[in-house]
Amino acid sequence: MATEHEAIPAEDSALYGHELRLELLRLMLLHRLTEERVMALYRQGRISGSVYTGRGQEAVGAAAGLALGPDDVVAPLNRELGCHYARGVTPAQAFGNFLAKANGPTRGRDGNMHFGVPARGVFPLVSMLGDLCPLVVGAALAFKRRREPRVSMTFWGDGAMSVGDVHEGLNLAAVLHVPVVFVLQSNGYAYSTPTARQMLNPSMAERVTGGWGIPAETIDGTDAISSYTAIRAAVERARAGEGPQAVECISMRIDGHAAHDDGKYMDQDRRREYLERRDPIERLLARLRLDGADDDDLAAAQSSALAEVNAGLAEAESWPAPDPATLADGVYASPLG
Amino acid sequence: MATEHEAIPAEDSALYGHELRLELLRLMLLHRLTEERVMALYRQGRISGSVYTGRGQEAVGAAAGLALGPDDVVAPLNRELGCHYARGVTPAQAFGNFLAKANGPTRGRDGNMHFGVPARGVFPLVSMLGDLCPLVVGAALAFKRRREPRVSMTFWGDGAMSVGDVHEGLNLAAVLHVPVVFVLQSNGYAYSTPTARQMLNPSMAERVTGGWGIPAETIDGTDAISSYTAIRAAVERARAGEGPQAVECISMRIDGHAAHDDGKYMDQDRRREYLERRDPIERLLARLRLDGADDDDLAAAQSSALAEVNAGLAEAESWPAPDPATLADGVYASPLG
Amino acid sequence: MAESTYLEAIRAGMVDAMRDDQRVFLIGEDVGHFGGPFGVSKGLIDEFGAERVIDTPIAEEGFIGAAFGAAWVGDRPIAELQFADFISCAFDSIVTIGAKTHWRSGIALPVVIRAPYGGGVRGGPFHSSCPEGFFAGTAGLKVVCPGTVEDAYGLLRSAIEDDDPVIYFEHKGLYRRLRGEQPSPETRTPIGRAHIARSGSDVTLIAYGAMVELALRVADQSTASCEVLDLRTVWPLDREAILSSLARTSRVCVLQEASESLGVAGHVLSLIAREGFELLDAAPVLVAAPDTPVPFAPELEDFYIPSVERVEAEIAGLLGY
Amino acid sequence: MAESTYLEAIRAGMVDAMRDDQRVFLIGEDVGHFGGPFGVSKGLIDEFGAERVIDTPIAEEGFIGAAFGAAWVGDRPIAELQFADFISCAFDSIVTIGAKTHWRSGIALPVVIRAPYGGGVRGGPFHSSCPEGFFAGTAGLKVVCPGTVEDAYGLLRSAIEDDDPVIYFEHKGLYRRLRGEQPSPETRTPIGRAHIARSGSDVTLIAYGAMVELALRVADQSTASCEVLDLRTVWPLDREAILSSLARTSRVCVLQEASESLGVAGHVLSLIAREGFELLDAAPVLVAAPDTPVPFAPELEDFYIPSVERVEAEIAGLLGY
Ligand SMILES: Cc1ncc(C[n+]2csc(CCOP(=O)(O)OP(=O)(O)O)c2C)c(N)n1
Ligand SMILES: Cc1ncc(C[n+]2csc(CCOP(=O)(O)OP(=O)(O)O)c2C)c(N)n1
Ligand SMILES: [Mg+2]
Ligand SMILES: [Mg+2]
Repeated sequence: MATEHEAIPAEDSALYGHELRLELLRLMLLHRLTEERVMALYRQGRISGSVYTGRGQEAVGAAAGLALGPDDVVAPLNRELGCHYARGVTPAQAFGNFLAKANGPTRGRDGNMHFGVPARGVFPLVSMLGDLCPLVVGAALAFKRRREPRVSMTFWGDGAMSVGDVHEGLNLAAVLHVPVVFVLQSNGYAYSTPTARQMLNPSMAERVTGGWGIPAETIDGTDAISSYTAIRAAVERARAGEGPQAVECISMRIDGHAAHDDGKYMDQDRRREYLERRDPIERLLARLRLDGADDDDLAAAQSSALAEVNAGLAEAESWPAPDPATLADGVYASPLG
Repeated sequence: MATEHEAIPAEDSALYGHELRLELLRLMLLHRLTEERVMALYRQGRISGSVYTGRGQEAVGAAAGLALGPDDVVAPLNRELGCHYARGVTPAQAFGNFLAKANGPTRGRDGNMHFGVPARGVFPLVSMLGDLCPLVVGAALAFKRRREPRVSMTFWGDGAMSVGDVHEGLNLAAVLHVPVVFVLQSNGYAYSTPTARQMLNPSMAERVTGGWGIPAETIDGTDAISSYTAIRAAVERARAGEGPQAVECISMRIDGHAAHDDGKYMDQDRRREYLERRDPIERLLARLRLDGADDDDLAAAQSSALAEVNAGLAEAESWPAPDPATLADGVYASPLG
Repeated sequence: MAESTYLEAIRAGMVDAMRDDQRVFLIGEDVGHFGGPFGVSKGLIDEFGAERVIDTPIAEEGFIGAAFGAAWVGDRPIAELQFADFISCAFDSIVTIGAKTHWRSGIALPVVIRAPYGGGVRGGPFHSSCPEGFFAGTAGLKVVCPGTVEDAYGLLRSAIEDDDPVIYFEHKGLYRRLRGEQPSPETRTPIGRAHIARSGSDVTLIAYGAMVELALRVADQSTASCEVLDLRTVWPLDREAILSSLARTSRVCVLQEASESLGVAGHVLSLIAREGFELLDAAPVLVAAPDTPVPFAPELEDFYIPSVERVEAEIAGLLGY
Repeated sequence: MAESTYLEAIRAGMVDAMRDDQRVFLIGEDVGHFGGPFGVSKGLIDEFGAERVIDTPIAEEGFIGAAFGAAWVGDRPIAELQFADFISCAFDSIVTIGAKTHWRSGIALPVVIRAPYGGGVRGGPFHSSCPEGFFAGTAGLKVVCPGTVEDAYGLLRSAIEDDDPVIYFEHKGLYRRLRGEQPSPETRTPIGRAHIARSGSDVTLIAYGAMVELALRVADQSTASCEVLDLRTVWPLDREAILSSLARTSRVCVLQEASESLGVAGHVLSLIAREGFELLDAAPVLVAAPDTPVPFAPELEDFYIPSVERVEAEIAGLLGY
């Protein structure tokens, strides 16, 4: 079954050493395994609210996170857990948010992927799609005016592309010529709405270039290595003063929109194609095998990722629930007398 | 002096009979003469608030208004008084709004160009730039779903192009494929901000096509006849079911942003060029003369426009001021209990 | 007589209105074959087709602005938000075009904005809020919050027939929990009129939305004779109904799910302070959520949302007066 | 000692803050060489350059969102709106990111949003409004409305130094009309603290913004001893100051330029109803604009905006009690 997956092209892979490829693998595995755990906990009724997964898109978040430098900042959305991990966010922190624990990144105040870790330069997702676009443009503006060689990044999907804030942010970025990178997740659907019903020309890269004058490349979002190559290059162009950059990553949302959604409205042939032949983890594993990686090493990578996830879950489960008496703490950063 | 103005190309003009050309002339004259009166009244302190003129852009509003059919609807901005006039709005109604009279279209509740005349299918301008774009898209959606052969239209400038609502409206129009026409007024400035500081690629037509997939033509906005040809064609394409259309009209805002603004930040050479060689009224007059129009006829057109404006002002001045006792009338269309 | 949930009553209200009036259509995100995030519009597209059940791209300001445009030319659109929280994205169009157009120019804009709101569903800060207070107080808008199955239907039908923009806040927590007799197609709940859900003589409990259920539960259990006034329309307020209930009980407790300083309690208490002062034997009290966003953790949200115990304690205070 | 207008005090507040702290910059539309529609930022670009006085395209939600982003990475931006009315276009970013981020994640967002507001300038419905009420009540935001030259400077300096988002409503009508001693660079007005602008014993006039001037005029002319309480910060309210003034006078008239059901009077009266009930000898009264948009015609606007006469009539009623 795994073997059926199309291996990542050899020439791309050859650009990098084994370490980077293993790191991409590790991040994707952490992402996949965390979400599998989260779904199981959700079905057991131990996680409230809803659960959104990035299944089938793990390559993008991992590659984007690794493409950033230590002082860069990012505002991920909810299909990019691997980006959090690349920044040094821990599985315990992720589980702590899903489980609404007092020691989690939002102290139980927000749930699922709605969290950030300030110390890691990660801004917490807000649900209102589009809002994070002007936000990261502003961070990039600050870097530019302070002459700091730093870059900001955010992500959005084919659905969020329609929101007015995205237009305002893209145009500000272009006119102010700031070091920001936009990673566009073209995964076929916005909730139940296919990309073709979200925009007339489904190429977000063409739209971003034609509408706002921002250079944009389209790449295969199931290929962790070419995703890394393209996003890394965009980050470095931005850092070098070439202004805003965009990378459109084509993939498919394998699961429904969220845990409650079976996605039966989806194109099931395309879904099967991505599930059985274009799984980003399997595609990288296939490449590593063809490049002669030792099966034991690959097995070890998977079991250590699993161990890391299990340890994180165990730690998060040991944390207390938040104390209602603390609910109003921190409404203000400068409390009033 | 008038003779220095570049006549409108003969071939464009030859497409139409004398009546249409005279009607364009009449509308532009009414627009120009009304605003000259309004500025004078403002300087005398008889008009409150502020005054925005369309000087140098008269061709666009007149052409766009004439391009619409009787059942079409339009939401003009504040450089398009000629569009109101083309729809049958009277000078008395315009003056009645500037002078805040009880019989004016907003009964003194709003001022300057902030008025509409429902009976003429004209929606009242709201200041929040961008808001009118989704609005006219919705009107077009209604026409489409009711299978009525009607078109809606609005205008916006190089500044309003940056507002999120414009993005949402353009994308909705494209995806829903509705009969709407967007007339883009590229007049060089947004308040004090030149177009080049408002967007990276100053061609709004290229942006609208590249970003949203909406066909867009760029024309000379000081040429009333080619403006009419292009906008009329766009209206008929929309009516024929070809979806949203855009026409970008290049001109220059001759006056400052508003009465209080001397526009000294403007490119004075370009301003002089437009003032002395590209005045839309003078350009049409020059063409009419070259086509052998009788000077007496042209003089008559001007004096009758002046008479119409003076009569409108006199009528509006005869109207009473609004009665404060009526202030709360009409807050609700269905008043409570 | 057939039974109906609150959610089914909303769906029936849309279906009956769309059958009665060709000008009525539904517009929003995923409202078509998917039926919206809560399935409220499930099946509508099968009966009415894609021209009257219109899926849009993600653009709240855009499709609500478009709804106003369709209303301008004679339609009566229903615009559905996926969650009321996202009404912040359409705020400008609602207060600028929706609220001011008729007063400025006499153009009526009969648009109903359906906004699924409220907590108790573990939605966290962005999927649980009660934003009605952002609009209550704005001249030209009407805001309704049905708290019963009958009003879910009756207020929706009245809102669709009303010539003004009406924001219809439907409570997510009541969708399937609240059951009642299936409203008849003639059912209309007058906009602007509160309703005495329970009459009593010791204290008036003023509530709306999900708090009506809570107030009735308190009234059932209480040794005091509680009058429950269901506001139904939270803007503009039914001044007479509020003051005449106070005249009867001379004690009042205002219940609100929204945080203390949002919602409509401020308007109600401001009215009571100015016009009900002499009617009262005790200072009016308020039971509302604290002034924070809606928390996600069950331990926090259960503390956050007003409870029977908190209302009972306030009533005890009022009567011990 | 040198004199300053209200407008000059705002400009001086920006200049001094930008001199003292490199993290402070100004962003908005036409704020650079043009100096903004009212010239408030005139000259700043000459001293601080285009990297600290940043012109943007027309995108309120965009540049305010960008200001929050700059604050996230350590800057302290001042975002200028051309007219407060356009804050409706940035509503989502303010209540979603501005208000909730610190509570959710501990990231402070020190942004000051300068919003020129208020009527009497013949601006009509879209250039005269008082939108402070849309934000008063939202946890995580702070809202200030200076009513004096000293507070124009002192509240701006304090707002810039505050770690929370502060919406600073500067009154267009006071820009050049209000003159006073030029505030010293040390001047700070504490956020969250009201100020007794005039002490008195018969009645408390609670006011903010341009209504402070009106209240003082009434106090000067009145035969009654009027205490004028200038709220200065309209959200969160200074509870103690309001209640202790009521304890002294036991009569209160709330003044508000905003229409009756917007603004902050509802919050003040709600507080008074719940916590000041026993302090009062008479029902509190409100003088505010009617619940309509701001009209353009001078005849209408002069009737619309609260007047000395209306306040005097209410005071007479209160004392005739
Ligand atoms: C402003 C706004 N409107 C609606 C929603 C509800 N919503 C959440 S995710 C989603 C679909 C987003 O699609 P896309 O941007 O393609 O991201 P994907 O889910 O495919 O990763 C919608 C409609 C929202 N969160 N914000
Ligand atoms: C949302 C919004 N922001 C700011 C303004 C203030 N404003 C009024 S007109 C204008 C410039 C508009 O430029 P453009 O769209 O090019 O139109 P033009 O004045 O050139 O006709 C600005 C900034 C506004 N009316 N609305
Ligand atoms: Mg998608
Ligand atoms: Mg312009």
